Order: sequence, then C-alpha cells, then structure tokens
Amino acid sequence: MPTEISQSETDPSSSSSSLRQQRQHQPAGRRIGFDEAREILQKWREENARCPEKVRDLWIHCLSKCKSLGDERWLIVEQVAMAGMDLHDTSLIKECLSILESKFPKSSRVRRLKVMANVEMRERYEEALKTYDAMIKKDEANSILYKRKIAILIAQKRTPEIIKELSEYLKKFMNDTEAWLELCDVYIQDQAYSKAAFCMEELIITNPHNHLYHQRFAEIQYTIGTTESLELARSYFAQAVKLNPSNLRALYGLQLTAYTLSNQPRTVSQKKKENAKISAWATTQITKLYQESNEKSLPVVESMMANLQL
Amino acid sequence: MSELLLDTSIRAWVFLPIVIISFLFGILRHYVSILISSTKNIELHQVQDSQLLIRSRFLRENGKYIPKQSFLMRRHYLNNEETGYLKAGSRRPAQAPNPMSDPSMMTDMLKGNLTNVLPMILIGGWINWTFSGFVCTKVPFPLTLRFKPMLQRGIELMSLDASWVSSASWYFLNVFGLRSIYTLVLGENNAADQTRMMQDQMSGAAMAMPPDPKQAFKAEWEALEISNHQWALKNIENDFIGEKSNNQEVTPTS
Amino acid sequence: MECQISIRCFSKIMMHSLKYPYYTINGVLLAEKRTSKDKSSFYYVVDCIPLFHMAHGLTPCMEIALLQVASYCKENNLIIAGYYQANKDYYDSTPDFFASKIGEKIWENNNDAIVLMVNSFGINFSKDFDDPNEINETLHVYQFIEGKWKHKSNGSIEKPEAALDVIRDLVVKKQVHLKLNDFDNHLDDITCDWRNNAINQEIKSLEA
Amino acid sequence: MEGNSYTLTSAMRSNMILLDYCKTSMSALSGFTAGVIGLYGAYGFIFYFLCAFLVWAMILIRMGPNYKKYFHKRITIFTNGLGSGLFTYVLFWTFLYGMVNVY
Repeated sequence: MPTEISQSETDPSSSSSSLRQQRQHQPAGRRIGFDEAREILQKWREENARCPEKVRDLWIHCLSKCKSLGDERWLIVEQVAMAGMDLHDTSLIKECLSILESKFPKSSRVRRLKVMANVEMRERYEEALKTYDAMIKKDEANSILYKRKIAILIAQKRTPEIIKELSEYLKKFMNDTEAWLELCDVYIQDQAYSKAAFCMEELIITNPHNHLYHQRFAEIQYTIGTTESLELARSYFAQAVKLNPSNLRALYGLQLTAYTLSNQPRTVSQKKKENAKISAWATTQITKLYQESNEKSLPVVESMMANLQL
Repeated sequence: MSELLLDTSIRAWVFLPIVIISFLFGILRHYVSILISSTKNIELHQVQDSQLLIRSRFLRENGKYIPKQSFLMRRHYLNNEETGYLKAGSRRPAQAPNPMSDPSMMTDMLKGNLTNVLPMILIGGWINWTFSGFVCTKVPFPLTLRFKPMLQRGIELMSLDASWVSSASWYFLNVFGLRSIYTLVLGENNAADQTRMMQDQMSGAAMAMPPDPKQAFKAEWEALEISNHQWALKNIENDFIGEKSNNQEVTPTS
Repeated sequence: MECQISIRCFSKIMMHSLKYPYYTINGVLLAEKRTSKDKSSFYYVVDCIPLFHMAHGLTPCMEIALLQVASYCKENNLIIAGYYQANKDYYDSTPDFFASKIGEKIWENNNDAIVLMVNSFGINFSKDFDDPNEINETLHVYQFIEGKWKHKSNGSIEKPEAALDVIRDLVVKKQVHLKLNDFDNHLDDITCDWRNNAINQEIKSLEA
Repeated sequence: MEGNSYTLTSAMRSNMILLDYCKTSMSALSGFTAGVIGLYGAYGFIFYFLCAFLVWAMILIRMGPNYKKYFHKRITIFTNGLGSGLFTYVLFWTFLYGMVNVY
C-alpha cells in the first residue's frame, strides 16, 4: 500500500496539532519486530520526532545486530547517534560514530555529528562555533551547519544574536519553514509580536491550507490586542475554523475575540451585534463538539461560556 | 505476414546478444558513473536565487491570504526600484557560464560525456561493426518508408519493408526502451543515491536553477508587479453567521 | 507565609515536566477556599491543573484555560492559588515575562498567590536520595512583593519520602506521565480531559 | 480530506516512485504478452492502453474512495509515465514478437 501523503488532524496516529512534531509514544511492553522497528524509525525521521529513549531501545533490541538494512542503516545510525546525544549516552554515541566514520571518512555530515558529540555536548560552545564557521567556509550552501550555529546560540540564550543569525540565515534560505517558525518563537519570547506576526505571514504564504498557521497568526494578533489586530485575529481564527471545523483552539479563539471586540469601548452598535452573532455561533459549535465527544466536560465549558455571553 | 524468413542462428547470435549486451552495459554504466561522479557543491548564490524565486511565486499565488499591508510590504521588498531583490537580480550582469574559465565545470562536463555519450558511440560503433548487415527482427506494426533510414541502418535495400529492423537500429531501440527498466532493476533511490546523500548534505533546497537567472528574475519581477491583492479573508465570518457582506468597514485593511 | 504542596500536586507537576522535557510547560495551582476569618499563615496547595506545553507566550488559549479552570474551581470550592512553570532551558529557573504577567493576573484575584518555578534537571528519581528533602529543591517559590516576583524559598512538599515513592511508582515503573493530559492535549483532542481523574485516583490509591 | 491536511512531499515522492514501478512492470509484462500472442499493428497499441487502464482501475479499487490520501488527482495515476511506458512496451513487444513470430 502506498504511503499516505497527507496527514489529517483527525488521524489518531498524528493527533498533535503542534506546528512542529513532538514526542511520539509507542505503547510500551510489546515486542517489536525488525520491520516494524525500521518503519517506526523511518516515520520518526521524517517527522523530526524526538523520543531518544525509544530510539535507543529499538536500536539495541532490534536493529544493532542487523546487517540487512542496506543503505538505510547509515541513516538509522545517524538517528541513533542523535538520540544518544539527547541521552548523553557516550558509549552509544561512540559506537554509532565509529560505524559512520569507517564508512564515510570524509563526509561533512559525519564531521558535524562528531562536533555535536564532542564539542557541543560538552558545552564548549565557542569552540563549536569556530569549527562550524570553518566548515561553512568550505561548504557555503550547507544549511544544516548554519542551523547548528543558531542552535548553539539558542542554547546560550543569546537572543539578539539568535535573531540576527536567523535573519541572516533566512535571507539565504528563504523558504525554510522550520527557521521561520523558530524565528517566530524567538520573537514571541521577546514580546516582539508584530515581528512574530511577520514570520507567521511568511508561513501562511508558503502553505495557505494549513489551518495551524492561520490559528497561530490569529493568536499572535490577539496577543497584540489593539482593535485593529483583534479584527485581524477574528478573521484568521475564522479562516482556521473554515479550514478545519474541529479546530477547538480556533473556535475558542473566535469566540473570545468576538467577545473582546464587542466589549471594546466606542464600538458601533451594528458591529456589536455582528460580534455577538459570531460569538454565539462559535459557542454553539463548541458546545456541539463537546456534546459529540466529551459530554462530561460540558458543564464546566458551559458555565465558562455563560461568563463570556453578552 | 512476413514473407521473409530469418535464420534462427541470427536469433541466437545477433538478436539476443544485442539485448543482453545493451542491458548489461547499461548497468555497468550506472555503476561506473557512481564511481567517478564527484559530490558537487552547490554555490550559495544559486540556492539563494532559487529560493528567492520560489518565495516570490508563493507571494504571488498565496499573497491573498495575508493582510494587504503585509503583501504590499513584501512586494516592495522584492520589487522596489533601488534595493528590491528581484530588481537587483534582473539587473545583475548575465554571467554566461563559461566552461573554459571554470575548471570544475569542465571536468563535470567531461565526466558526463565520459559516462553517457562516449560509451554509447563506442558500443554502438562496435555493434555496428560486429553485427553489421543483419536483419534482426520486425516491429509488429506497419511503418511508412520514412522510418527506413532510422530502423534499417546499415542495410541499403530499397525493396525491404520498413518494419524490418537492422542490428544497429535494434541496439538503439534497446537503449531507449530499457531506460525505465533500469529504474526498476536498480531502484529509483538506489544504493548510489543514498550514499551520496550521506556524503554531503541533502541539497533539496537548491532546485534546478534556470540557465539564465537574469531572465527568470525579470519575468518574476513583471509577474509580481502586476499581481493584485484581493484579501481572501474579507468578511469571512459572514459565512458563519449567514450574512451577505454589506459592511465594508469591518475589514481592517482594504 | 508558609506554603505546602501536596503529593498529588507535586507528582502531577513532575509528570507534566517529564512528559514534555523539551518544552516550556506551565499550569495553575489550586488550593482550598478559605474563609476570610481564617488568618493562619499556612497555605496548602492541593492540586494543580497542567495547562500548556506549546505556544508559550500567546494569550488566547491561556485566557480560555484560566476561565475554564476558574469555573471548575467555583464548582469544587477551590481557588487558583498560583502558577507553575518549567522552562525549556535547563539552567534557567527564574520566572520569565509571561510567568510574571500571568502570576500578576492571578495575584489580582488572590493576594496569597505564588509562582512556582520547576526545575528537575539532573535529578534521578530512580535512585535513592540521601536526604528526601532534596526533592524540595526542584521547586522554587516566588512571591509577589512590591510589584515584583521575588524568590522566597524552595518549595516544601508534604511528606517528601512518600512523594518520592509515588513518583517512582508512576513515572519509573508505570510510565503514567505519558498519559497525563494537559489543556493543550485537550484542545488537540477533545476527549482528553485536563482534570486527569484517572491519574488523581491512582495517586490517591498510592498515597494511601 | 478536507482542507485540514498538509502534504508530505517525501511521502508523495515515494508514492510516485512506487507508481512508476507499477507502470514499468505493467508495460514490460503487457509487452511480453502482446509479443507472445502475436498482436500486430493497432491491436498492440490498443492492448497497451487497455492494460494501462486496467492497472489504473485496479489501483483505484485498491485505494477505495479515499484516494486523496495517497494522490492528489486520480487522473495523474493514469497519465503518469504513459509515454515512457510506451517505449518499454514497444521494446518488449518487438522483442517477443520477433522471438516467437518472425523466426
């Protein structure tokens, strides 16, 4: 059967609505066969999932002895090495790196892994930065090296420098959604919401069908909090709801924004009425969702809604 | 249908060997090309250019999903007369890639020739020489006389029907027809490709750049210049509350 | 003023931070409502509601969550007693801008409110502790004094030894922390309940 | 799916590769068959398109109604690689036809 190209939010296997992938959890206590282990690892590689303990387990129990992996083996070894770094498991890292090094003695990718394991992990950040700079000089178009540098800055919490480096990076690799998202986060932590909104706009342009981008943009606009941005927030929450009618965050957001807007001083009564209507609509949608799948939370939600009624 | 009867030893000594040779040769060539191909470093400015073009295209196509102000700002950033990136790109002197000035390019070209063109000619010539003059087989469909020089290379017989195939032409037929078989046999992302991916980094970011970036920039600049902004989210809430849009002032930027 | 944290509250905070070690997580602390006459300087945090692990720094979801928790509290005769947060950065256990802001909001309604910063970095729950009070060091209590959140003391957990046992049982043995639902999970999947009644029951049975 | 989904390019590429495999195998096998049974002229080409259509229909049936999970458009499954498949088909057809019917 071919692989699914689309991940729907309703699919339980990918239920996270995080913009980034997050930790995946496999049911524990089950023997996992060789092929299955391989598939799981592949899936995690593609999704950038971070669950080092499970990766290590799969490697030790299923895959480390196996020779029939073909060329996928090297990718898996790299993945396991990364997991090892997450866990500070030096012997595992050493094992993986020696496998990779004997196969690819001159690879810059392996070299990067070595720097990560030997320099970054020991928190000798300045040295790592220097090494990466030297590597970038040799291979200018290698985006991973730039990202490593930025990651080091993030680890050191050097916010102004992170912003500077990330912007520089994004001038070179303009369509790196991951980097835009990171920059957006950094700006939010810095309370530079309008700049964060700019980053989100960039992401919306690259994929206007992703409701999560719209929702996040609306959240940022709501956080800014002026009347104008609240109206923007309302529109984008509405768009997110339109793209995914079961997006609870967007529904709540829509309701909250409409409520806040109608409570703004100096609002025209016509607008007030309109906002009230939207708010009521969102409320019914939310109630409907709860009635369908989580009846017992309904009382709390309803009493909260009562506070938000006009 | 075929008034011509071919000797079965032609089948055993000409027809089949050509198929086998061309097949095995294709596989050999594949591995040799892996062996000598160099890992190519992409230039930073190439990546940058292609990313710029993609971003501009996104802006044109999906710009309607962001507020008007943001759209105009981005368009200005890309298109303004003094510092706009697209403008600058289209003004940049066209640097014709001169193979003579760039030694790495020359070796790459040489390698490409070495693995693709040269062997084809060599083997083709050799086959033409070894198996010359045989009528090998017949294509199972009628053809016009125009195909005669194509299919009957090495046989100058006026009276022969056009659908008969000579040995040299049979070889070329094999070369073309087997191409997709190679992907089947060797695998699309076969050993070689993945190893190369490990060697350097994934350079998926650098898409194929058009040969002349100046032209591409100019075209993109023009396309972006004439693109308008129609906010797609205007009055979107009214869909929910079932109201015709009559209150323009609700939308903040328009 | 003294403030003591129940085992249930502490273990839920720990499970939340262990479920999402790479994110900034936060939640609110709940205490029992006190009558105005009750002037004891003792403050007992019974429970907590784990709220978010992503989109840290944006307000709409936070507002919704606080409103819902508030109405939950009203029903169960509880009050929001404070806010807890564990930062993404292991070395940082000071309240950031948002922690202070949300803390202030809670403080406006309840002048005893605290901000609890959590940092369990480097603590290995599976091994024995020399001194069970060591786990108190995972919590840092901040109080709102003269318009600023000031570090007051380490947290004090009711019966640290028992708390340690509970956490060991839940996290190391049964991996219950992976089943803990916060408000973010609830928003992603409406069937996940942020009250975590099943886990509450389990903690109760372990405590007994 | 509704709008609430996003596309994984890697998965899409792997699907395309798989589809290519199917197509190539299909054209090679149908070429074999056509050669062995000795189809001549237009019948051979009709046979090719018939086979391509059959494979298309089979893939569609296998995927069921939610084909959008795997491919964007149904018709691309049919058109993809039709031309290059024809080359392969003609080669195998000629090959087997020659082996069986000419000598």
